[in-house]
Amino acid sequence: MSVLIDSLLAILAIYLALQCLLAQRLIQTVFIFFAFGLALALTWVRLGAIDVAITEAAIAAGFMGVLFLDALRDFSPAVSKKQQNLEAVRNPLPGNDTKRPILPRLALGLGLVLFLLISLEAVWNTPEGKGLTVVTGVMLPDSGVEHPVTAVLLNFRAYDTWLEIGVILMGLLAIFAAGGKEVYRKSGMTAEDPVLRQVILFFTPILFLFGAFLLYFGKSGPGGAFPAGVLWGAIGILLHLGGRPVLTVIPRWLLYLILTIGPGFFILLGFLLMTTGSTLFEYPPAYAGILILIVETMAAISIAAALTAIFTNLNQMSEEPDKIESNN
Amino acid sequence: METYKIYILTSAVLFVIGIGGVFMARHFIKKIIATVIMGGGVFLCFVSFAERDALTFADPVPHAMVITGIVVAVASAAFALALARRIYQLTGEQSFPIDK
Amino acid sequence: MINLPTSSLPAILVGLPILVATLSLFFRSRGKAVVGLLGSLLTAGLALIAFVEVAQLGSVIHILGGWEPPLGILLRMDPLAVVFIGMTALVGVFISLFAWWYFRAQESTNGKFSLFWPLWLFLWAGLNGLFLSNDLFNLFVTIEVIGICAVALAVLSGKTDSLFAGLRYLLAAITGSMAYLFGVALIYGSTGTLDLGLLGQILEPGKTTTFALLVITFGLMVKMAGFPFHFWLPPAHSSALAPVSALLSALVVKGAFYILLRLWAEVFGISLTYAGGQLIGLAGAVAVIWGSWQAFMQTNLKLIIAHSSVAQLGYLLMIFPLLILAPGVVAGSADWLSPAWTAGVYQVMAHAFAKASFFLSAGIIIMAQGHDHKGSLRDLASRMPMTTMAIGIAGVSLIGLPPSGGFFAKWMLLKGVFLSGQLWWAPVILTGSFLTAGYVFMLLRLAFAPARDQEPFRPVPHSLQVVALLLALGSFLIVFPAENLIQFLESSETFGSGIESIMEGGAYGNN
Amino acid sequence: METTSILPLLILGSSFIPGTLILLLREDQSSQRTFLNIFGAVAKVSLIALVFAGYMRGEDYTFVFSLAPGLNFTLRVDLLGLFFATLSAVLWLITTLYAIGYLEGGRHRRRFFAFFSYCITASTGIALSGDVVTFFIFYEFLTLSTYPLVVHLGTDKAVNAGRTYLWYTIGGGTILFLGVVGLSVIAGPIHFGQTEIIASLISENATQLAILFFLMLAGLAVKAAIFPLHSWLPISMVAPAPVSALLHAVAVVKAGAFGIIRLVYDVYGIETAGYMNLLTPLAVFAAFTIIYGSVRALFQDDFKRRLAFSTVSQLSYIALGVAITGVLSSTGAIVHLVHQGIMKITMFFAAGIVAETYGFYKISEMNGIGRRMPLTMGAFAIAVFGMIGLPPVAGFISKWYLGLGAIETGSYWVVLVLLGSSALNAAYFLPIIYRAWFCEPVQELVPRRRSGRLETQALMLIPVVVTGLLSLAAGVFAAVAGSPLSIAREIAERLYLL
Amino acid sequence: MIWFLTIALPLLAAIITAFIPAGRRGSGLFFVSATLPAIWLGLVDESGVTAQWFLLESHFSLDTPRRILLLLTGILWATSALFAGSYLKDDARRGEFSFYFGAAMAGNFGLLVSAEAASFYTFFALMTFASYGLVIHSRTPFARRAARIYLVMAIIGELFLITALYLAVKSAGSMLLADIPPALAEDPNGPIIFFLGLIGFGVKVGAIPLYFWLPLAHPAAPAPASAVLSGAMIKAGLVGWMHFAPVGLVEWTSLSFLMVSLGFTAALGAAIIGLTQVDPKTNLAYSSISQMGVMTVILGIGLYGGIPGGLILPALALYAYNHGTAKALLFLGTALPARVGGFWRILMWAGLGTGVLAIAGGPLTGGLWTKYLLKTFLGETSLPGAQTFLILLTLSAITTTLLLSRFLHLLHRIEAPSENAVPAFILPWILLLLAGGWWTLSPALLPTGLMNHITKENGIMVFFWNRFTNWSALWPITVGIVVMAFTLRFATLNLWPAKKPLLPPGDFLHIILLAGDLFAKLLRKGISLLESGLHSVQGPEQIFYRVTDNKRTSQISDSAETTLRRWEFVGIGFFIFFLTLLLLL
Repeated sequence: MSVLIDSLLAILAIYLALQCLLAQRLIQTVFIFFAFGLALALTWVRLGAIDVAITEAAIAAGFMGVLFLDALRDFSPAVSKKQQNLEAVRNPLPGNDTKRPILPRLALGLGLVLFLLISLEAVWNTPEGKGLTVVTGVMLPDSGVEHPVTAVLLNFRAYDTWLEIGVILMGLLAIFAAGGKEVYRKSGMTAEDPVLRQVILFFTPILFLFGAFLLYFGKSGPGGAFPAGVLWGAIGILLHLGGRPVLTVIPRWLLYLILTIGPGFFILLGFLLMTTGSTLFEYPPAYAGILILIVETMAAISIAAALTAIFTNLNQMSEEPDKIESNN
Repeated sequence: METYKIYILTSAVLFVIGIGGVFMARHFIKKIIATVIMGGGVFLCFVSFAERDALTFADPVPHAMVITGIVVAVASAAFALALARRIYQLTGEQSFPIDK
Repeated sequence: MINLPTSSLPAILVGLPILVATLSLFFRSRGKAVVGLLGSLLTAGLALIAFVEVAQLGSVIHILGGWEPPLGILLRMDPLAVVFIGMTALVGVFISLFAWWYFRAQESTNGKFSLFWPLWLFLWAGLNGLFLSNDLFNLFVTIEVIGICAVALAVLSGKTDSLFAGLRYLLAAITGSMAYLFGVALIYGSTGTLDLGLLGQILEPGKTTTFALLVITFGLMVKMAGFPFHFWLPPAHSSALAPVSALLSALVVKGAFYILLRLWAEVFGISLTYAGGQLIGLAGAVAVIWGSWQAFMQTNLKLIIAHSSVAQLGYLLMIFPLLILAPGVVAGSADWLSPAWTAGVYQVMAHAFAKASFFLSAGIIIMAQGHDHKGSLRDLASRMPMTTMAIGIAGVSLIGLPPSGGFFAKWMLLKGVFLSGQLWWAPVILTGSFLTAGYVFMLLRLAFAPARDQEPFRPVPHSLQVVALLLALGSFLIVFPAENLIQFLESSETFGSGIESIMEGGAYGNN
Repeated sequence: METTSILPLLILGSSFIPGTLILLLREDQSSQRTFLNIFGAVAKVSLIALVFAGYMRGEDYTFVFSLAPGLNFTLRVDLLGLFFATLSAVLWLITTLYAIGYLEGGRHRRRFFAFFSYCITASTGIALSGDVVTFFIFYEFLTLSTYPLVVHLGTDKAVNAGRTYLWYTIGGGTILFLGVVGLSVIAGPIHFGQTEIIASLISENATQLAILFFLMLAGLAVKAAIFPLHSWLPISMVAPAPVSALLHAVAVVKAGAFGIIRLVYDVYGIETAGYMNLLTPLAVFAAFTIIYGSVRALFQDDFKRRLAFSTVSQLSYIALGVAITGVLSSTGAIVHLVHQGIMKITMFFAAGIVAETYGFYKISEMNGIGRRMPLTMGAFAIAVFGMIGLPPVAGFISKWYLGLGAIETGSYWVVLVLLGSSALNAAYFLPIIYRAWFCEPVQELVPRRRSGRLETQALMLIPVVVTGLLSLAAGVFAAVAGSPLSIAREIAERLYLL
Repeated sequence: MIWFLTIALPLLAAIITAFIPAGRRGSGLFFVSATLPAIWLGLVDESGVTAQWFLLESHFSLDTPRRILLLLTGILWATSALFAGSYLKDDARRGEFSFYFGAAMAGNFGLLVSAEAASFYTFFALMTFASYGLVIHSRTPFARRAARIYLVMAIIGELFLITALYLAVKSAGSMLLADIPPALAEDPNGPIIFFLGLIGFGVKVGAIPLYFWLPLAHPAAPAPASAVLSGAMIKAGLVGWMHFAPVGLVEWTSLSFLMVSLGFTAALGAAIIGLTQVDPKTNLAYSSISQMGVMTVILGIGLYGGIPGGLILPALALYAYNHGTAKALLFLGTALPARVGGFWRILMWAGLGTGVLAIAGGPLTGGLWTKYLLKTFLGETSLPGAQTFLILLTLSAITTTLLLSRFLHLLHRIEAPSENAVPAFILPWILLLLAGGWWTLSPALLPTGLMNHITKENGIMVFFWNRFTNWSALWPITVGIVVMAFTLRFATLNLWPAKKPLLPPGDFLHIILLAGDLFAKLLRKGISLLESGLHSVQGPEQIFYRVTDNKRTSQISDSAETTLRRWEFVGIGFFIFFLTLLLLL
């Protein structure tokens, strides 16, 4: 039975992935991508990775999907004739292709198939490594938290996690660099719609509470900083869409404070502990739990702020003044 | 057949679809999505191994790595999207001119 | 490895730049620059201290969180790593200084450039982290840090070209990272560990390992723009701002090479075959010829320099065939390993200095002339003798004329080629040099040629030219401590005794 | 035996440091520049004199800096090296004076003199190199430091000439590089003079060694302008006269010739090279070049181009002398290093003076110039007679030894080549003399530059007279102890006794 | 010291007289004093010296024949210099003339006193090339042409000469010239080496067939220069031969025969051709060739062996002495008729007549004595056909007389100044007259061995007053004079050309030139073809530039790079790379 479910899920994921890329229209692609994300999240659940599933649903499918959706505001007008032509041309079936040389595509297809076969064989024959389950199990009591994933994320491999929180910040900076603005203007989409406003007002505290819950629950079960951060970030996104761009109302220094407090606090704490003679991110076992919680909270705040900022930036991209000017 | 075997095969397929998409897709968004699909395949591989190695709980290290990886991948994808949108604004191009 | 002396320096080397970068975000553009510059100097100082420490103690480690591998992550600072860190610091300081004056000179045009400083410090931290990392997954995170920061820097100029190039670069980088990660997943699945040291001991040859090796190699080759995958490099490097181009070509691509080197040497030694090494070498050889030829045919200065990077990176790939023993060769008799290693390290350093200088000079020229068509070089020798000199010296190092670092690298490479009897690489090396001479001297020729058109010529601050010149000189000066440096490197895990892992490998698939 | 001495390094520094300082000066600080130039040149000459004296007392001057295992930077003083270094230093001093006069009021003098100094640094470096690697380092350094001099005028023609110059020299350098690396791999680090190393290897590695020999030879032959690798030389004539002078007399071409001497005598050893039969191709190519260069020179109307082809021809005398085994021909080859140098530099000086003073670049314009500038053209005439091989000018001595050496080994065809070359030399040089001295000027000759009653600027005139007299003296006083010939003979005798 | 002065003083004098105005004015005296050391050496038997510092270690010493020749040379240069001092007083290029004159003088002295190859060659070359300046002195087209031909021949000579020297020195194993003849005698290649030397010096000597520059060059120079050219410098070649010839040591029949026959050909042929000339100096030049032919004969006899070198060589030198003084006298004399008038003309004609007689071997002249030496040797040698040669010798006396009387006739045609005028330069001419060939009889010059050999116990005066010898000397001269007189007297017989020479000077040369002209077009075409061919064969770099500078090349490489950059091709590259690596691992 479970094999059947698993197989169906697997086939679904593959089908969606293929469809996503083969879809004729961009909007289809994006929606199928949403579906793909959900299918993947289901897969994680099937594999017992609840944390991953939450993160996937929240960030990979949810947040990313929203970003893609938002991007469609830019691209969808263009998905007219030009885009369709492009898509038609993109069809890998031979015969339809009159403009482009067929040989490279054939070669590419052949290569893909071969590569697929080889990789299937490779993954199929993977030797049985033992994983680190046992070691984690042994070390878990010393970590200060009960949930092994959280223990790995914030204690055993805190270094990776810290860098990763940093990466989100860097992603934001990179978006600035790509042409985003550091200064947040009021969103063009004014939330005159009272229903939307009500919805937003309704969801804000719920999301916040749920996020806080996840954060705290992360200590002992699935959850933790990332889901919490994403949920809080969702608040920011919603408020932004609802015409209450949070990031413009707070002072600049505060904005940067909340953006950087996650990685900043993380590393400052690490350095502080290092002055006591321990290594970086080595928490005294007695205080490990509480320190991790604080770190997580800070991280969640920063992630939320960063995601919000990323979204608002991308959201504002289509309204860049220079673009408008050039259109006129 | 064990569960993880199904998913591990799936992971390979997803990875190949992703990489094929990167090479073959034209539109920026599709290319970006293709990388995300690639990532999905990779993560699936990790998590499958975690499931395989599960004792009382699944191997947490791959889980942690996948979470990290997802965040990193999303950050990259968001950046790529920003670039794509910026390019579209400035030039109206939706794909690399060289590939036309 | 656990028994090595520990030190907190590795952690600080990564943590501090990020902290400073974070701090700098609070400032506006001028403040960012000040903090950024200070941070650069600080980080460079740390690198110097680290160098001294390793010189005194030998390899040191830092066990993060006190959790030993395989569960935890270990930072390992061995001579090879510290040489790379030191090189990054040296080149980085010069580029920072250059950027300081460069952006000050252009402040009025765009305030957005101040983002350079946090991004650069993040990048630096990523590089340091990469050189120090001893963990497969951590390496992934660091190359992602590097990748994002690098692309962000590349698009900083905001020009359409750079955006296209940046997106291409980013997609390539993501694809590469994902491929790399796929390999990591498979390795983890088959061994249950990520620590390089442990992996080197327990990794079994097999189809999966080979596949993982392949995708990892592919991912890293894409990142370091190895021959068939160099497609992103020339546009990205040529369209970025001058200090950024310098960073990208001098440092960023070297990161991927470093991982490749480490992984091949320490982890996958067992799966390698002589023929596989030859193929990598072939890729390198084609890169050398193709990149040089393309550079020769370009008409824009920065494109010339960017294509030259492709070629120079090809030389790096060419050391791989020399590091893998042919079937039947006994480890003890393989006396060419040391030259080949040295060649790799020196090629990295020489190219870093020379190429950084080259790009900075290009930036100076663009600043003065407003464009970088190679015609803009005309009469440069009388207008900006110092920059001409810098281009000349850096070019000479790229060609590999004595007594430059490039010469030293090529000398060692050729020596390795001769000693190993793989003579077929020699013509490639020489042809590469020859073609390199072609484009370098094409530039110099223009520099001495009379100016054709009376284009406006804006004076450029002397400080910028001095920095470029110093970097160029650096590519020569690195030769002088060569003997000590080689001795120093030979005490490294990877470089000296660690080499044994390669020599003992090659059992699989060799028969 | 390995005593380290800083003196060889100082000799290099005596031109390198002034060069760098000049680069740091401003363009208009000409008096400081002149001071640095002359100071450096004089310092170099005196240092070399000091070392020479010390060497003659039996002292050993070696400076070793190890770059890497098997890759040493070695400066070592031996007689042959000193011989060449002295030539470089003395001619540099003279040429510097000339150049100061020649370039008075010209553009980019800072650059010019700086690279001029670098050029001579490289040249002395080549002379004092103690092993193949160091030689190669300076050999390439020479290429680079000469380039800005070749393209100094900055015209399109000059720049294109620079291009060709570089393609050739870099190509040669690349091939030499291959050979040098190969040699160091097969034989390890070889000091010049340790011919026994190669000799002990020939039984095993004969083929490789032969291939390496020809690789290195080809690399060196580029600078020595041996056919078919000579075309860069006439083209790079566009350089200013002092550059051409130094380039042709000492720095570049001699580096190649000197390298060939080193390669054959001090690396492979004559016996080994002869045993392996490596020298016959060299002899054939050299002989062909002698004739070819002369024939080409016949047809050149451009004064400096004719001189350049003459250089092509004359240089191969050295190679030819090396290729013939025997004390006499070796002496001839070694002494021709110096003799050709001083004679050819005189000629180029004269050509430069004529061009600067009267604006004449073509031989056909030079009617009657001899009476207007008797000293210049007199010196030129001396050099011409030397080139033809007429006594008592220096060239006769070289040719005499080469001819005797050829006969000694029974290579009668070499004598024919020498004679043919002499005839051709006469055929293309004497018309210049004829025009200058025995033809009436076509139009009124109005000098563009002159100082006082002298025929041209004193700083240009003195060098040409000095070198002219030197070429005469080198021939007339050839038998005196300390003359180039006596030193060359001693070098050759030591070679054959070893 | 005196040895060095011999060479250095002329050089010094050359510089003083060329560049210093005062020196230019008193050039004659300067040069005369510069010749004094040479004359001293010619008269006094000094022991040789070694100059280690000079060239490749030089030795200076003299043997009897060279001493005789040095004396001759010294006298000739001294008188010519004095002559030139006043003769060229108003010449615009006097300084230049002095320079070359002095240099040639130094060379001439130097080559005589040099005892070893390098310095000999040095001075030989110095003399040769310096005399180019003398030949071209007048700058007339004729002089330029003569000078050019002279130079070409000189260089050819030098080339043979240096080859011969290389081989000889190598063969002797020593640079000393004295070692060469014995070495050549031993060496199996000796004849070849000698033959090379024969050619090399033969150019200077004007031997058949290398003489053709001579009738052009000698007359082209001013009279004093012609005098030394024809009287002294031409003997330098003879000296060279003497250095190479292993006289009395070998029996090189064919070489000997060759030399003798060539000598007689020259002696008779040149005289006949000379008769067809209209310029007195050309006439004299042919006479020189003719006389040198006679000297060639003497040397040729020596090579057949039997007669020791100690006899032949001094005899040869004496012959040269006689000829040199007389010929110089005549050459200088060509300048006189136009300037000498009245009473002085008698003296002039007497002097000229004496000179002619001396050359022709007339009674009571040195010529008779020197010719008798030759006759003696011809009589003694076992060379086949010696009798015939004796007849030919007599015949040559007739032809010489004819030639020289023709010379006198040509001089006679020159219009004399009406008044009783005499130029200052008659003084050196007279001095030269006094230094004439009689001195060959003096014990100062005549080696005792030779004298004993010729005159046995009779003593020299007995020979000289011998009626028979005088008669046998007189009749051929008489015949010659009578023939000349007859042909001049009777218009029908007076076929002598008056304006244009029957055969152009340099006769044989014109055949060469004619042949050259025939081929010139072809040759020029070939040369230009060669040059353009060589010019178009530009180094390999040109091909390289053609490829790299081509637009198409850059297009191709651009499009290739573009292809590589396309994502699809990146993908294909990836798969190829991947699969290959997979197969290899």
